[in-house]
Amino acid sequence: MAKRELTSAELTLLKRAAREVRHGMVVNLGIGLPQFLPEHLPADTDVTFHSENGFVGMGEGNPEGTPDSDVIDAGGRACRVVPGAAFFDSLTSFAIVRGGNLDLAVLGAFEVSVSGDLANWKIPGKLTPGMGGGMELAQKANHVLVISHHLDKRGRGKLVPQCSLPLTAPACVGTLITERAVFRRVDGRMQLASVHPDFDRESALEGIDADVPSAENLEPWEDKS
Amino acid sequence: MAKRELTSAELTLLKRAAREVRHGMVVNLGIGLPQFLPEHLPADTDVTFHSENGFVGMGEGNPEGTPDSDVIDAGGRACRVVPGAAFFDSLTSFAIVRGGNLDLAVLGAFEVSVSGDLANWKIPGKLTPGMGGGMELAQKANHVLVISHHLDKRGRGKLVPQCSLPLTAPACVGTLITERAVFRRVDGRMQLASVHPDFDRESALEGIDADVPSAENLEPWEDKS
Amino acid sequence: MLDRVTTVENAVAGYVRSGQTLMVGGFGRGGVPFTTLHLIANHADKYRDLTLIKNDANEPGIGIDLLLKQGQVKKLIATHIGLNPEFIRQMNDGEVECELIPQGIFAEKIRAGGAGIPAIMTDIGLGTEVAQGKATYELDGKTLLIEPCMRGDVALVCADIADKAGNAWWCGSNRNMCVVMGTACKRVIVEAKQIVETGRLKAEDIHLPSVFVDAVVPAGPLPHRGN
Amino acid sequence: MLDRVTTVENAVAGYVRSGQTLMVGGFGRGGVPFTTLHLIANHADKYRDLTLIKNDANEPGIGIDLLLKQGQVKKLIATHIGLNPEFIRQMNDGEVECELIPQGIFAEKIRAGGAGIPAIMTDIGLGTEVAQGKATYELDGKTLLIEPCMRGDVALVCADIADKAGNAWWCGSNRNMCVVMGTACKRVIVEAKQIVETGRLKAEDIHLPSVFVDAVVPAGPLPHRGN
Repeated sequence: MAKRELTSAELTLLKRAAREVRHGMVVNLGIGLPQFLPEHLPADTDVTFHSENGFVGMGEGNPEGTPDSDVIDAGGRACRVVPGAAFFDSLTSFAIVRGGNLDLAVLGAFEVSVSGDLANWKIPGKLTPGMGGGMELAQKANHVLVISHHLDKRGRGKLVPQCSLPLTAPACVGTLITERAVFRRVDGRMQLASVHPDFDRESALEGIDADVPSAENLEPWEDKS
Repeated sequence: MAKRELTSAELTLLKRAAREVRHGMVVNLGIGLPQFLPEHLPADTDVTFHSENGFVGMGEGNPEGTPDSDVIDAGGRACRVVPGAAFFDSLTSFAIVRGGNLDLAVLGAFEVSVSGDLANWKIPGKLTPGMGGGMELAQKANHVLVISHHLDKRGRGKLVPQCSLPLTAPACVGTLITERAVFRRVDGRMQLASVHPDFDRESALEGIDADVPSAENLEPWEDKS
Repeated sequence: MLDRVTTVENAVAGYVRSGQTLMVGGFGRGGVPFTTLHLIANHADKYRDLTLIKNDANEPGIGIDLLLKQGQVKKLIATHIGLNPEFIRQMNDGEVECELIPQGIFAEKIRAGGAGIPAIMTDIGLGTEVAQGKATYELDGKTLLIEPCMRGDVALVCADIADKAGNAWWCGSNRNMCVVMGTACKRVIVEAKQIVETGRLKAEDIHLPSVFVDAVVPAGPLPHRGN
Repeated sequence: MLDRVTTVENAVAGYVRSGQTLMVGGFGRGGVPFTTLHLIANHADKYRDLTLIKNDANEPGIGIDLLLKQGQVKKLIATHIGLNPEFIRQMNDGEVECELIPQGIFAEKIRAGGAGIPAIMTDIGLGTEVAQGKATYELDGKTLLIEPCMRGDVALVCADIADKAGNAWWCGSNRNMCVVMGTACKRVIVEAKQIVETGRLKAEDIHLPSVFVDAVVPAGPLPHRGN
């Protein structure tokens, strides 16, 4: 869907994230890493992709397209649609999101707090592109899955005690998946839910300057099959 | 458009009402007498009729139609559409009305008060069909034209000091046309604006138990042409 | 895309329960899910205490009148009931509760429910009995009525064409309240006069996208036409 | 139906004035009225102090960026400006005022303006800086933001097909904000890639009905494509 070489860490977290997507779901993919998710889904998983600029049934990227093509995704890239796709306007697009018909939003993040707050739209003075549809996706998708590298360039984990950046939405992240671990919000608090076989609990919490409890029973990383 | 024999009084008031319709207007016709208006318009008057159940560009009645036909008017009668008609849902239909895109609503009335209040939807204990789209048409059309017999069966005029019946909307009627006279709301008060040549001012105010001023210059009843 | 085609029996048994709020499409006869309503009326013991949200009360003997006259309905929320004198009598005698709402606001309250808008403000009905008892808000010096959104448990609508995934299209004036109701309920049953392969409807021309729809069922003959 | 076809010169000269609020369609490049914007940019002295309501700020060198860089715009109301780093600089330097609104609420505020709804209530943005300074209302124990409607003087949109009366249809993802903007302004100029005889568009499939439209003008070649 998107064009660039993925690192092995990215491949790892994308494969794990693909396991969160269930047959029949309506899914919105944020710009960036989430756009690589479709190629990691099992072939028999029927997922309907929502593009907030105005359609459901988004298919593959259109290599013959240009930014002037009649079908572009929310990031401005030409793409295709699958049979059964429907085009609509921005009203219907966000009615789907706010009305509870978007099963899953897969988003990137600058910070996720231990209470599930998400900051991914603004770095004051540095990055001020506007929230676009991000606040609604974060606040209203039935489940919000954040995928991200475990550590940022300065070695800090994405999971923080409290977001220092402006929030996209409070208490919205249901699941955070990195190349090392899966965290899930349970009773309003993120907890460690699964650890990649190459890591132990300690390294799954590396760079996280907060008290993160572990689930009573960790989920296996890989499918049993 | 509708099927029944019109009385000569009805023909008179319809012909006069047709003069209020201008080229290019978007017009909604209430159920009953207003539905006979189109056949009295000059052939070169391009008017777009709005049907609040979901289209603009309503044409003639469809004699081959039934109540199960795919195109019915708001009264449930099969009708045709003209080239350039557009079908939409109830939301868009009333967005047109409330948003200021309906130039004229032609309605019937039980009572019109001297301040332009309209009562045409309910007679408590006797007639309780619900307001349908009537309140929005009365309140939000850019101009509300009421057409009506001058006197009711008990010899009372439609124009009353104060409505005794539940209001459809307050201070909404712009023009009232009967077979005897035209009344217009000026500075919040209905005044006599034109008198049919067969009547004098006194009979134009017959049955009206209220002080109705006359316009400084009465309009001619007929077109000059 | 999922294939959402099933039988009306399965769809109703799967989604409809006593005590629910049902939104029912239609204005006049167009858009009315006659087949689905007929089934619910044929199981009057099973589906009771319903709240119906429908533009009108249909005519006597068809559509929701079947449910009304059998006592399956505790409340009807509508805009106009003038074509059903029998229901007007029921309402005036207090047999069934009836709430009447101006038609465009009726549609907007449903849209708000579907679009995740908890309430809208409007001046429609100010100075009339419609405003009585309603909360108000002063905005820029003007008094406005607060109209909370409406949502339902199940939407029942009749489309002219649906594809197997549930994308739906309406002919002429049949669309009316059907699309907006299809956005505002937990479950949506689209009864379709014609069911086509997914992908056959032009993607730009779809009125109700499949993501809102749970079941597509074939419309049967119109009971009141005797065919 | 009236024939509303005219030239872009006539339409702009007839309806657009300095100091107005213009709603401009488009998300990315689809739906952007490049021809109309180009004309307005070519008369930078004539059309100034504009408030633009547009989803994004276009890319540098095309669309509304032409107006932004020439100082014709005093304020932009948008949802996302990430593709125009030059405008971000203008905004951060205080050269142009910019108000950012969550995308769906941006659309809803415009819809409310077009549909005669003075305000809506929403929970979108609660707990974020979007909520700062906004009026709130308690509904059923929940705090909601009050979002007043937005209206404009003139809407400029680009449709794929329009008929001579002004009925318009959009291809693919080009529709975006165009339809709703076309309902919310005093005047509406539809720039169309193709203009057909009135009656050629299927009445059920029209996205923006002609009653909202004041002028239909032919879209020229895309300036940024060099054709």
